[in-house]
This record gives sequence, structure tokens and C-alpha cells, in this order.
Amino acid sequence: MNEKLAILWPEIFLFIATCLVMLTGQWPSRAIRQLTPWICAIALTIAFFAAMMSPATQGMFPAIVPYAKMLIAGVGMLILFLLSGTVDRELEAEVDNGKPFSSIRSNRGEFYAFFMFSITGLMLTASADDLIWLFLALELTSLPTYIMVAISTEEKKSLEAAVKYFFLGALGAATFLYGFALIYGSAGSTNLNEIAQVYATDGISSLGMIGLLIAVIGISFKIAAVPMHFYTPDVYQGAASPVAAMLAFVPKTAGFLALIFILGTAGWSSNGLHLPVELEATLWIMAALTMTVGNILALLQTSVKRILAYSSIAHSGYMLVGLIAGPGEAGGPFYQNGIAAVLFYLLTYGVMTVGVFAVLASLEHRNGTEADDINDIRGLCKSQPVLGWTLVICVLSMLGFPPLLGFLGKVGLFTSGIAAGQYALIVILGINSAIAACYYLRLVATAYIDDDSKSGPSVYLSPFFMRRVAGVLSAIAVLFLLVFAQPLVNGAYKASQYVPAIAGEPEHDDHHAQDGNKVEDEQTSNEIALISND
Amino acid sequence: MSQQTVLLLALMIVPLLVAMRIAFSKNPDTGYRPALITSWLLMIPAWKLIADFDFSQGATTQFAYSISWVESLGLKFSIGMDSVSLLLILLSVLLGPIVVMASKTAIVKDKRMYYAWLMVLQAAMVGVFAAQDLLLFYICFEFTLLPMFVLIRKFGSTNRVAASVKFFLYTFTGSMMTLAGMVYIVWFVAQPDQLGHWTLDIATLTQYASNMSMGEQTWVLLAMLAGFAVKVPLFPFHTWLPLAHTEAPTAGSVILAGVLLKLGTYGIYRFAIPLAPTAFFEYAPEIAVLSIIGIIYAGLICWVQTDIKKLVAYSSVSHLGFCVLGLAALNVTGFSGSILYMLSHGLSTGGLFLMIGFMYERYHTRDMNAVGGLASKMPVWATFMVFFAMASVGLPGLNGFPSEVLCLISAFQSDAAWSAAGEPGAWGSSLGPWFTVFAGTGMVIAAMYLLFMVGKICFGPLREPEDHHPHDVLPTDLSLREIITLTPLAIGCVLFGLQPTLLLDAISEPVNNTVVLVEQANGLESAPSRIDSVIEHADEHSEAEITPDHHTPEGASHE
Amino acid sequence: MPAVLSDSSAGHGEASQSLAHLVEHAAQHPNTGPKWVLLIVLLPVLGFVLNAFYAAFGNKSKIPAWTTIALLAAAFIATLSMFLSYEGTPYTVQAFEWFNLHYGDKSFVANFSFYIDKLTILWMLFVTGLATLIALYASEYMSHDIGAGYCRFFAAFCLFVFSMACLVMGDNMLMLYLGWEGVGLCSYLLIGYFYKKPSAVAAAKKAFIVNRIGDLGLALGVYLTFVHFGTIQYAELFANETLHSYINAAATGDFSHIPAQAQWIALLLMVGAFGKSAQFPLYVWLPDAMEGPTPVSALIHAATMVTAGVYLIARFYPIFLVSEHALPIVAWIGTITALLAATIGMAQFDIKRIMAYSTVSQLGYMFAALGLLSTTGAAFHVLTHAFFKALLFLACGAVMHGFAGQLDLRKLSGVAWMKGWGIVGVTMLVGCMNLAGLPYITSGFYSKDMILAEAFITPGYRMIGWILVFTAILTAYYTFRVYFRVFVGPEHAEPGDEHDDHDDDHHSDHFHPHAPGWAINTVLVILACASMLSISLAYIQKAEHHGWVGSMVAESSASYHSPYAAEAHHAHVEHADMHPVAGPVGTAAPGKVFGMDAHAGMILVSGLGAIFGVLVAAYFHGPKGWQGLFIGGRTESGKCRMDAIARRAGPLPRLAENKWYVDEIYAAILVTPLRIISHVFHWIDKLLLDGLVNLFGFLPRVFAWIIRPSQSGVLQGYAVSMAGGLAVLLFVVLVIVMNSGGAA
Amino acid sequence: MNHLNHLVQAMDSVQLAQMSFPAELPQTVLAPYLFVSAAMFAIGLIGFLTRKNMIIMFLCTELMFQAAGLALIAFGRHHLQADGQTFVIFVLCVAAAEAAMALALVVLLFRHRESLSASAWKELNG
Repeated sequence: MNEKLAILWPEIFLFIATCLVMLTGQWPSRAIRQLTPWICAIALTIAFFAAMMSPATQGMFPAIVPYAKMLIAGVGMLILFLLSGTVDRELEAEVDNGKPFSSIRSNRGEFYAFFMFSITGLMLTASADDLIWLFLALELTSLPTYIMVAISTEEKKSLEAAVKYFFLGALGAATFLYGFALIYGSAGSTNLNEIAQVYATDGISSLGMIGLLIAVIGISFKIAAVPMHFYTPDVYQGAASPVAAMLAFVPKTAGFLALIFILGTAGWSSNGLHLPVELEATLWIMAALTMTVGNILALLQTSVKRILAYSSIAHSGYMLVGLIAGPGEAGGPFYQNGIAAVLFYLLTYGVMTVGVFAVLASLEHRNGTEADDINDIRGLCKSQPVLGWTLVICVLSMLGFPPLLGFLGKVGLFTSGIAAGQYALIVILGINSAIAACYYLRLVATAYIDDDSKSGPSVYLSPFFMRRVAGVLSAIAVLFLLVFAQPLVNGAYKASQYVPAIAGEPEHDDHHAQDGNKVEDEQTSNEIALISND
Repeated sequence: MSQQTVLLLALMIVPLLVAMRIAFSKNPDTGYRPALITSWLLMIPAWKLIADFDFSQGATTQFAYSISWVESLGLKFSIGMDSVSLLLILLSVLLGPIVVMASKTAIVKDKRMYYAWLMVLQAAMVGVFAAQDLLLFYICFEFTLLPMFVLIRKFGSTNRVAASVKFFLYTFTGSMMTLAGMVYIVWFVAQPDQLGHWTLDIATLTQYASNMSMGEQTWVLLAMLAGFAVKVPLFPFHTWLPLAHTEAPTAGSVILAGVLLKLGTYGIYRFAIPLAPTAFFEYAPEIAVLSIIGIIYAGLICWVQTDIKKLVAYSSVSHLGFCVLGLAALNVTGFSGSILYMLSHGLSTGGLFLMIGFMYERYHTRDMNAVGGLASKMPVWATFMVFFAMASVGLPGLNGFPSEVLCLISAFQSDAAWSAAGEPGAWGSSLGPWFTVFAGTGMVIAAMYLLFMVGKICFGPLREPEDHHPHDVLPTDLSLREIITLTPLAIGCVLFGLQPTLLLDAISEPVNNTVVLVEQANGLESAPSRIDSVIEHADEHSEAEITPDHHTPEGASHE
Repeated sequence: MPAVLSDSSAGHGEASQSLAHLVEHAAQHPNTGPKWVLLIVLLPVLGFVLNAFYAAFGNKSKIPAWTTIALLAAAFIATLSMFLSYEGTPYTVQAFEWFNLHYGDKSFVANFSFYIDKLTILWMLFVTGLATLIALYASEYMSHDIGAGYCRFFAAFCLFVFSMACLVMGDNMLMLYLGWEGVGLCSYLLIGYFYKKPSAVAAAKKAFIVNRIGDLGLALGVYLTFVHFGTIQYAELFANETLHSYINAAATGDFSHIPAQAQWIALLLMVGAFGKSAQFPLYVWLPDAMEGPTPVSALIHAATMVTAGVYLIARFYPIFLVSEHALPIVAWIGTITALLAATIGMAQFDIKRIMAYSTVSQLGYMFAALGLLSTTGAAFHVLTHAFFKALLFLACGAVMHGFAGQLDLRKLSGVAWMKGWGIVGVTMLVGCMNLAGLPYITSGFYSKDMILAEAFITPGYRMIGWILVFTAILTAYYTFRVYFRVFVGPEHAEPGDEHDDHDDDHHSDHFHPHAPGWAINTVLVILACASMLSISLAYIQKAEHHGWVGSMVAESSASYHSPYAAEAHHAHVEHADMHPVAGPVGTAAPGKVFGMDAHAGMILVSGLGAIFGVLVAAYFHGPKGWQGLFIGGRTESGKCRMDAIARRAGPLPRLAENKWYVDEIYAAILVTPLRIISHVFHWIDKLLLDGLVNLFGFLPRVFAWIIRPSQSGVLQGYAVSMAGGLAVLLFVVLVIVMNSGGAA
Repeated sequence: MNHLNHLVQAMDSVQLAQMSFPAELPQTVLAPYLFVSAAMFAIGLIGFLTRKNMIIMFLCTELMFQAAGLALIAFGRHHLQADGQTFVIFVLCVAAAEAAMALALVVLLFRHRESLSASAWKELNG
């Protein structure tokens, strides 16, 4: 119990902060109202360090928690900056004009609270070891985002986005819930480790396999993978850019963590280092379709947000390759560890995409509507050099242009895919990166090169400084982490360490003896040995 | 970290710093002066490097420097150079001031952007040739795309958007495959029954790669060629080049022809051949056939061009065919010849592009029907034009000739049929006389189209566009600056033509090593004296330096 | 008979060894010659550089000419002293390393160094000598270009001499190739000298490209030599044991043991020779080359460059000997060319072109000589021809210069009688007599006779002999046709349209020809004397060799003594009858002419033939009176007896005048198809290849258009797609699993 | 540790179950439950796909949730565990939360467009 508590400190801090935020957000005095985001920031910081301290757990992914939560807290911080000023804009304006503050009309409290809830849910997903927990965490992650989409702007399109997102989300949730049910039915336990144990011992029954498939496909709604991707562009376009950025990162991360756990139960150990053929086939098709569909549909878009939405679909496709490749042999190096590649790529993707959305978020038309059309960023490098370069850097990084951060992430996927023998998939990945280059280059060229500056700038800086800070921070991160990528890669590698369940109880020891070169391994094995003794 | 290493680093870093300095300057029209000064100053470290390079051990990686970057990926920032890299680096450094000077009047707006990217390109090119780490090579290899993309997209002529996109996407697609192939090799070498750990060090990889099975090598070769053949460009993959060349600004064309195309052949020489020796040996005839088709096909296309820049662009397709032919011959003559070609082609074709650029600045057309007979109006220009055309025809005594001869001989002597007939000359892959005969027609065709070009643009009655009015800055004939720009190239052409043996000596050892590598991988018996001599060298080296960067390929010959 | 075989083959064994012996020293001690020999090469280079500077600084005087003349004269003197100081063993002098590629036991070495033996000296003597003279001539002839192209002309002129020197003196095949292409370049630059004239540009291009075709053959020959013998340096090559074993085998006509590689070398080199020396089928460039200034035509396209092919074959005679088919082909091609060119020459009206075709024809004789195993004959004819053909061209040039570019023999008459043209007339007569080969008094007669005789001596070539005799008659005819039409008879001259826009000072209404100045006359006189004096060369050292030239050739790699000739000579001297001897064309007895010794017979036949040709020319073209030898009937410039016959002869004259439409045929069967193919390729590239690329680039968008409707924006639609997708996915996976067989 | 706890939980859940049900549920009896739950899921799905009214669509999702719930209970009973039921409790809570959210959302939407039809909202597409 208490060792489970030990890894939950970040969530606890976040929850406390959430409760505070609900109050302060509605507070009549502006000073305190404006504390709200800072409280979140402090909480995220604390959570970050708490995550850093959190110990290794037992089970399949003993070390994933710290990295995952630090990643979430880190990118969450960027998103938090980005979210500033999303809601209550008119309200505050009125207050400036001397109107009294009416807490009824204020959304700030809920908004930040929902954000914190979502982040909390995400962290809980990272530390989940039980189907129930996983289900609740996923729902906690996604439910608040529905509302955030709805209230992110005053326009109708947000509502449309919200309704689509909500209903389809419910559908997806129902789907993977049903999958969970079948898994539980087949394994007779809701604890992931035990499920893995059962599957390892007496094989995966076809009931369980169906459950796994349905669960995987259901969860793929969160990562916006084919065939569950349809909502993505509409929702991203409908939501305000900051929220869209959050949607690009938070549910995706949750989905991938959940997928890692679910697939972990099935294990990457059938016929060599592969998933069971059904799962592998499913994911293979999903990966191939996802990247292709995402990229080619992005080619036709004129709305930057839609382009980013489709590119986020494509990136999910890339990351699925890592999932298929799996962690490789126990204690194997980074290059053959697809999970590590995915965890690293999640980080890089989060940073890059926040950067691009931040640029969009810090531009707006005269009437306050935010920039979206590709012509809005034309000649940005001239009119707004900082934003322009942020855009260029982050987009190039998304394109995987060497040597930027995105390239390193992609290399990880390449190596793991090759090591897992998924050559066809890697070729598809390569071709898709080339297709993607087409529209990423369009963005770069529009912002940087093709400035036929006949018409003056159609967009203006939005008054929220923190958004630009978020953008610049992520751009800097893309450049800075590219030089100092090693600790991150290494962190991802450590986090991805996978302890496959072994048929039958007693063999724990010698199993761990045979790849006992990792510290985490040893302490887990000791604990397990201790348990199995008494 | 020795002083030379610092200089080598300077060759890469100084341009980058200057690029930043230019990019962050307030005035959008600065850049020419700093870029010019830098590119001239870079000559100093370059010559120092040449002076300090120990040519007696040309195959050894000298001035090596390595610092870990992403250990988990095995990615190191590790640079150094053997004689081949050294020469190619020199070529890129030499072209630096030339392209800058050539751009003075051609670029009128956004100079800041232009010269900044030119400097970045400079750094990237040096990086490609200096890289001793597979991934680092790939990074620089790819990175050259971006500056070129900007140069074409921003400073190109009418059809620049399409050109830039095609250039970028075509090469990018190919090199993604290359990346996959390279990763496969690294993964293979990392297998426990091979080296056993993940390394990206080229020399180390070279030792183990040949253990791959034929099938594996074939796929790897295809993957790598996908990138390199597009870059060269080899026959069916060349269509991006004429477009890119015609649309690019003069400096862009010069660099493209001078260095960027060589990345492809360099990649084949440095990676495709040593990392997939058996497969390359197996498919050398097919590759050679492609290159020969390229020679003839592109040559004939040149013959019917009216756009002079397109003509020269196709001519480089045709010329690079010889280069690849030499590589496909897989013997010392071939490798020497085609490395010579890499170096010399840049001078003559670069010169031609400069000439065209200077003409274009004055007449704003590339159509040889609209403008021609300029000899009577611009004699100096015409003289240079004829000179570079002749260099490009491969006139003996000028730069084109030695490389061409060696490439053709190499194909001629490398024929299994020779040895089957018990006749001398059998050596290398199985190409044979017919390859030389057909490739040789390229000589005639080259004469055909280049004289056609010269005859139209230089000779005959003077033809000018109706709306032609003299340039407001430039004189009618070449200005002093332009002559100064051309002179180094012209001198280079003559030196290459008269002193190829200096270069041949410089590169002989690495070339010999590569040949030995290929022969051993294919179990060919090769002149024992050769192997012995090379192995001694190897021993000297292994005493000289033990660090892993300094594995020479024939290290493999020890086990 | 076997006895004969054996000892003759033994004799040949000695022969090959003598060659080995000759080059042995040079092979073992390379680069031991005196360095000052390099001057011969360096002085022209210096001239080139200086002239380039003059051009750069816009010199407007005759200084370029004087510089050139001085330097070339110096080069000639250097050559002369090289000749005088030659001790009988070849040596090499190295300027610097050029190609030096060692790999293991092989090595590809071709240094920038020079191989001096008597063949080299022979060629260099007349190259530098004539170059000096013609430079002097040009200094006046080109004077109307002073300030414009003057420097350019002399720069190219010097460059040519340099290239020619490399060609002749180079000590390896790559140096020869360098010179080979170098002279090609210079002829390109000089033919295209009047670059504003499209015809000149076209001619220059044609010359270069046709030559380039030959060069390809040469290059391949060089490569094959390297592949087969492992060296391309003369000394090593000629000392090569393999080669000698081949020679000894071939000497008895036994080619069965000589590998095809070795036999191919000669065939490939031959192509190069045909290109440079304007042999059929590659001769078409030479007549067009007359677009260049006349001195150029005289030096490059008559005297020196075009003999490079002869030099090539002579230099590599050992290699040609070991190829079964090479020499016969050379002989026949030479003969065909001689005849064809002569027939065309007969029908031309442009005197310069007539000279051009006669050049082609005479080159044909030289090749025939080489094919007929008489290197001496070839070399001798090269030498004599160099003098009298240069003379003829320069005389024609003087006319052209004086009559504003008028070259049509129908529009000129009696030039010799005009004021100041006497020297031209006389020297022209000398040249014509030599070309016609009038017996005993002309050097052309002796050199030609040597060739004809060989044709009859060498078994199996009698046919060639008769063709060449017939050609000799034609030669005499068309040569004197020119003389009788242009230089004698009633004085008449129409000015030509200026061939270049430089001096339009005089026009037809008040046209007065300006007679040649001292420089031209001097040169003409010198050349006339030279071509007469070179008769003596036939007699010097006649005893041991075929004259002086023979002695020169005998101490070089071109040295070859035809066993048939030897037997014939032996029989002639001993008054014995001839025995069959073994030789390259098999074992047979040497031939006779009308039962007498071939030489004696030929003196009669060819002498009479020449006289007959002259008489015919006189009858048809000669003016009334003694100028027409009393048989001529021409009274005005435009008309002559020939016209009537030509009219009656039907299409033949027109065909001949239009060069048998060879150019047109080439255009039809080679150039046009090639252009069509090129255009096809161009479109293939544009549409097919680039189209495919664009298609692949476009394909993603197409797919996007196809699947875009799935993003309808309707909630239900999405839901349906999701559910459908899920179902399809599960189904596909089911199928896959079924196929792979292993459901978990 | 938590293995231990879990064993304990499993133990008393078994006892608890045996108090109410003497014997564990055999496959033959389990099957109908699963069939019903599958049917519910299918009905919910079809309803979701066919009906335009957003409230009804939402109810259909509820139906699908409960289908999963039913399956969970059946399995829990089958394995003689309380986990199934526990899970269902949570599912119910989440469903409730979603219901609240859904109604709020629907009301909001209805305010903007006087219609409950989901197909009224299709500006964002492509």
C-alpha cells in the first residue's frame, strides 16, 4: 500500500492544487484570481520533483513512472503557459472597464481545474497497474478535455468540436471498456501484472485476444490512430490553439501509456521478440494506415491547425512502429527498444507541437479570432522574427530534419523497427516522412521564404506574453535538447525497461538472475523473492 | 585535440558563426563583405591542413576528433579526414570565395538571408566530408538540403518553387531509404556474433559489414543507392537536376555541380562499396550500364537544348556517368579516376555555370536562340567560355582528361572475359571493353553538344534580345571581379590537367585499401605484392594509433 | 622452300631484335637525353603565352607575328641541332611527371616526356621549318586583321606547333593523344577564325567532331595497348618481349597464335589515323576546313597535322605488323580515298578546294604506302608533299589575298602575267609539276614512284597499283587544270566577295588586285626551291636505304624492310629471277611490271601517265598558243573545251562537283537520325521520366482526394467509419491469423 | 506486498461469493450473459450510428457502457471474485459523470441551434 502511495505523490500534489485552483479561479480579487495559473505551475513543479523521487514499482514496467511523470509535468508546464488567457478574456476586459466581477460568468476556475484534472489523470495512467485504475485514469484524462474544448472559445466551432469529441470519445471509451471486460473475463483478474502472468502461463485465450484487440483499437481513439482518427482535425480546428496543443499531447500520451501496459500483458515474447500475431497484424495495419492517411490528408489543408491535426495523426502512426518493435530482449540496448523510442518520441513530439501551436496561439486577427489559415503565417519571419523562427524550428523538427530533436526521435524508431525486423514498416515510415516533408516545407516556406509582402500583416500579436514564452521555450528546447539529448534518451531507455511475466511463479529468481544487470531489476527481484518466500 | 583538429573544426564552425552574425545583423542588405572575408580566410586553415596532412598515410584518418553526442544511439560527433576527404574539403573551401564573389551583383535583395545560408552550406559541406560517424555523415548529408532549398526557393528564377520542392523531396525520399539501409548495417554489426555492440564508427562498420549475406547486402545496397543515385544523379533518377540547376541562382548551381552532386559519388565510394562489397561487385555491371545510358542519353539531350543552363545541367548528368562507371569498375584505376572526376568536374562545370550566370546577369535570358555570337561583343567572356567548354570536353592537358581516361581504362581492364580468354587485364568487376566503347562515345557526344553550345552562344553573328539594354553596373565584357572569380577555376583546370599525378599519389593508399577490401570480400585473388604492401601499411597504422577511429579497412584482412 | 621460310623468319627474328636493340637504351635509361631538347616544345608555348598577353593588352602592331616567327625559327634551329647531335640511339627527355599511377605490380605511367629517334626528328624538322615559313607568310597575309584577330591567330598558331611537337615527340601514347587532340583544338580555333561567318563555325565544328570520332578509336587503341602490354611508353612497348614474339610470328604471315587483343590494337589506332588524316570515310571535314585562313590550310590541313595519321601508323608499325587485317585495310582505304578525292577534285571550281581534295588524295597515297609495307615511301611522300602542297596552298592564298577572296577558276585567268604576280606564277608552276609528278625533275615523282612500285612488288596488291597509277593521271590533270585556267591565258579577273568584313577598301568597279609583298614571295620561293631540292633526298644514301628518308626511317620504330622488296631488289641487282619469300601477306614471289623490275616499270608508267594527264589538261583547259602547249583552245576565262564534254557527260560532273553527295548521305543516315533520337530522348525525359516522378509526387494528393470525403464533418459519418473500420480491421486480422495458422 | 494483499482480497471475496452462491458459475450459464451483453453492446452501437438525436445517441453509449458492465459482473461471478462488481461500480460513476457532462453540453448546443440533431453540426470538415 504505502509503496503504491510513494509513487502517487505527484498526483496528490496536483489534486491539492486542483482544489485550490477551483477556489482561486472564482476569487473576487483579481490578484488572487491571477494566482491561479501560478498555483498550477508550482504544483507541476513540485509534481515534477516528486516524480523524480518516485521509486521503482514492481511488475512489467518497474521504472516507467518517474520518466513518464516528469515528461508529463514538463510538457504540462509548457501547455500551462500556453493556456494563459484562453478563457475569461472579455470578462477581465469588462472588469478593467470597471464592471464588477461576476464569478458566475467566470470560467477560469473550472478551466484550470480541468486542466489539472486532466494532467492528474495522465499521471495516474502512467502509474496504473490495474484495469480499473487504467480505465478511470483514462476517463479522468479525457473527460475534462471535452469541456475545455467547449469553453475554449466563444465561437460555435468550439461547440461543434466539443460535441464531436465528446460523443466519439464516449464511443471509444465504451469500446475499450468492453475490451477490458473481456480481458478480465479471460484472465480472471484486473491486475495487469497478474493478467500478464496468466497469459504467460496458460496462453492467451481467444476471448482474451478479442478483448485485447478491442481494447487496443478503443484506446487508439486517444492517440488518434486509424480507424479512430476522424475527430482529430475537426476538434483541433474547433478548439482554441492552446487547447488543441493540449489535445495533441495529453490524450496521446495517455493512450500510448495505456497501450504500452495493455500490450505488455500480452508480451513481446511470442515467436522471438514479437507481439502475438493478431496484435502485431492489427498494430501493423493501424500504423501503416495511420501515418499514410495522416500525411496525405494534411497535403490538402489550408488551415494550419488541421495540418497539425493530421500531422499528429501521422506521428501516432510513427510511434506505433515503436510499439510493434517492443522492448527487445531483456536488458537489451536502447537501439532495439521500441518502447524507449516511443517514450522519447512522446517528449520530442510534445515539445515540437506545443511550439507550433504556441506560435498560432500568439497570433490573432483584428477581431480577436486566432490565426489559423496558412496565409496568416505568411512572411512571419519578417513581421514577427521570434515567432517565425520558433515556427520554422519546430516544424523542421517535426519533419524530422536532421539534426533537430525530431530527427533523433525518428532515428530511435528506425533502429528499433529495423532491429525488430519490421523493414516494410520502416520503408513506409521513410516514404511517409518524405510525404510529410511536402506540407512541412510549405509551412516553413510560407513563414520564412515566400513573403510577397504586397499586403501588410493580416495578424497581430495576441496580448498574452506567456504564450510566446511557451513557444520560445519549446523552440529552445528543440535546439538545446538536440545537443544534450543523451540524458533524455537514457531516461527513456531506463523507463522502458520491461520485465516480462514468466510462466509459473517460482522461476522469478533465476529469470531475474539471468538479466540482473540493471539496478531496478535487482531490487524488484528482491522484493518479489521476498514476497514469494512468505 | 591537436591544432589541426582545431582548424578542421574551425572550417565547420566559423562559417556557422559568421552565418549567425549575418543573420542577426540589422540591415537586410549586409552579408557580402563578411561572407567574402570569411570564405577567403577559410583558405588559411585549409592550406594549413594540407601542409600538415601526412600523405604517406593517406588512408589513415588524421586530425581525428571525437566527442560523444548521444551515447545510447552510438551517435558521436567524430570528425577527421583521410586524403580523399581532405581533397573534397579543399574543393568545397575553394569554391567558397568564388561563389560569394560571383553573387555580388546577382543578388540584389535579402542579401542577409542569402549569404547566411551560403555560409551554412559551406559548413555543412565540410561536415559531410569530415564526418567519421555514420549518423553524423547522414546529418550533414541531409542538412545540405536546407540551405540549397532556401537558395533555390528564394533566389531562383521563374519556376523556383517547383524546382526547390522537387529537389528537396526527391533527394529527401531517397536518403530516408539510405538511412534505413545504414541503420540495418549498424544493427547487423551490433549482433553478438559480429562486433557485438552498437557503433556508428565508419571504419569499424566497414570491417564487419562484408559479413552480411548476399541477400542482405543487396537490400542494403539498394537502400543506400536510393539516396546516393538520386544525388549523383544516376540515369533514371536525374530529372530533378536540370530543373534545380536552371532555377537555382548561379552560386547555387556552382555549389550544386561542384560539391553537392559529389556527395552521391562520395557516398557510393565511402559507404555503398565498402559496406556492401559483395552485392556491389555482383551488380556493378548493372550500375555501369545505368551510368553509360546516362552518359549517352543525357549527352544527346544536351545536344538539342536551347536553354543553355539546362544544357550544362544535363552535361553534368552525362559527366557524372563516367564517375560512377569508374566506381563500378572496382579497381584502382577506376576509383582514382572517379575521385579525380569528383574533384575536377566541379571546376569545369562550375566554371561554365559562372559563365552562364555572368551572361544571364547582362541579358536576362538563357535561351541560345535569343542571344548568341557574343564573341564579338564580349571577347574575354567568350575566351573563358571556350576554355571551360574545352575543359569539359575532356581535352588533354585540362582537368577533364585524366579522370576520363582513368575511368574508361578501368572499365576496359576490368573484365572476367579477359582472364577467361587467358589474356591480361582482368581485374576488378566484370565490365569489359564494350562498356568502354559505349561510354567512349560520350567523348564524341560531349564534343558535339559543347561545340554546339559554344558555336551558338559565342560564335556566329551577334544576336541580342530586342529589349536588351546594358547593365547599369556591369561593363559590357567581364568586370575585373568576374575575371578574378574565374581565374582560380581556370588555373585549377590546367593544374589538374598537368599534375594529376599529385592527386593520384595522395589518394593511392585509401583507394588501394578499398580495392583490397572489395577483392577480399569477393574472394578475388589480387596481386600479392599489393596486399602485402597495404598490410604493412596497416601494421604501421595500428602501431601508430590504437583508437577505434583509426581502423583501416584492411584491418579485416588480419582475421 | 621450308629453308627459305626458316631463314627468312630467322631474319625477321633479327629484325625484331634490332628494334629491341634500338630502344633498349631508352628503355633502360629513361630521361637521359639533353634537356635543351625541351626548348622545341617550350618555345611555341612561350609564343602562345606572349601572344595571349598581346591580345589581352590589345596590341595593334605586327609584333605578334615577329615574336612567333622568331620563336618558331629558334625551335627549328633547336630541332636542327637535335638532328645534328643525334648519336643513333633513341633517348627520352622528361619535362615533368604527368600520370604516375602505381598499384601493386601494375603501373600506369605516362609522363610529360619526349622520345627522340630519327622518325621524330624527320617530322619535327619539316614541322618547325614549315611553321616558321608559313608564320612569315601569315605575317603579311593576316595583316588586314591587325589589332583584331592577329594575336589570336598567332597564339593559336603557336599552340598548334606545341601540340604537334607533343604529338610527334611524346614518349608515350598519352602524350601522342594530347598532341592529337591539341592539334584538333587548334585546327578548330583556326578554321573558326572568322567566327562571325556561320559557315566557318560550322566547318570548325565538323572538323573537331569528325576528328573526335577518330580520337575515340585512338583512345580505345591506347587503352587496349595498356591492357595488353601493360605499358604505353614507346621505349618499354617496343622492348616488350611479347610484342617481339608476335612480330616474329607475323613476319611469316602466321597470325594464328597472336591473341585477338593484340590484333585489335592496330585496327583501333587505324581509326584514329583515318580521322586525323582525312581518310575515307572520315575525310569529309578536310575540304570544309578551307574556311580557315590560307596559311592555316597550308600548315595544318596540308603539310603537318594531316600527316599525323601517317606518323601514328609509322610509329606503331610493329603493332600494325602483328595485326592480320590492319595493313591491308590501310592499303585499300588509302587507295579508295586517293581515287575518290581525285575524282571530286577534278570537278571542283574553287581552287582551294581542289587543293584540299588533292591533299586528301595524296594522303591516300601515303596510307597505301604504309599498307604496302613501305614506311619509307610513306615518309618520303609526306616530306615532299609537305613542301609542294604548302607551296600550292600559299600560292592559291596569294591569289585569294590579291583578288579579294576570288577562288573560282572560271573567274580568273592569266594571273601569272599580271604585274607583280610573276613569282607566284612560277612557284605555282613548280608546285603543280611536283604534285603532278612529272618524271625525273620533280620530287613528287620519286616519292610517288616508290609507292607505286611497292604496290606491284608486294604480292596481291597489283589492283591497288593500277588504281593508283590511274589516280596519278587524274592528279596531273586536275592540277594543271588549275594552272592552265588561272595562271596562264588571257588576263582576266573578277574580284571575289570579301571573305571577311575587314578591308572593304576596294570594290568591283575600280578593282585592282594588290600583288603579294616580299614576305609572301620569299616564302613561295623558298618553298619552291625546297620542293625541287628534295629530289636529292632520293639519292642521298640510296645505296643502303631508299634514300635519306629511308635512312631516317630505318633507325626508328617505323623501320621495316619488306621481304618482297628485298627479294626484288636482290633479284634486280643480281639479274636473277625472283623466288617466293615468306612475308606478312604470305609466301609468294614479288610482282613485276611488264616483266621488268617494278621500280623501272613504274618510272615509265607513272612518268608517262603524268605527262599524259598534263596534256589532257592542256587540251581541255589550256589557252590558245604556247601557253596551252599549242593544243589548248581557251580564249576567255569562263569557257573551255571541257564544258561541252561536261554537258554531254550527263549527271556525272555534277555528282562529282557535289562530292558524290557524301556529306548529304552522312547527314541523312547519321546526323538526322541522331538528332531525331535526341529529340525523342528529350521528350522521353520531359514526359516519361519526369512525368513518372511528378506522378509519384502527385499520387499522395490523388489518394487524399479519394479519402477526403471520409472527413465529412458529420458525427454519425465518423461513428460509422470508426465502427466500420474496427470491423474491417478485426476481419482482416482474422484472415491474416487464419492464413498464418497460429491463433493464440 | 500487494501480491499478499491481493491474495487476501481474493480469499475473502471467494468466501463472500460462496455465502451467496454455493457453486461457481459454469460456462454453460455464463454464455447467455455474455450473449446478452454483446447484444446490448451491438444495440447501443447501432443506435448510436443510426439515431440523430443527440440525447438518444448518448443513451446508446450508456447502453454500451452497461453492456460492458454486465459482462464484467458475469465474469466476476464466473471467477468467483468481487473485482467484476467493483469495476462496475466505477463504470457507473463514470457513466453518471458523462451523463451530466453530456446533458450540459447538449443544452449548450441546443441554445445555439434549435435542434438536437447531431448532423446539424458539420461546419468543420475536410
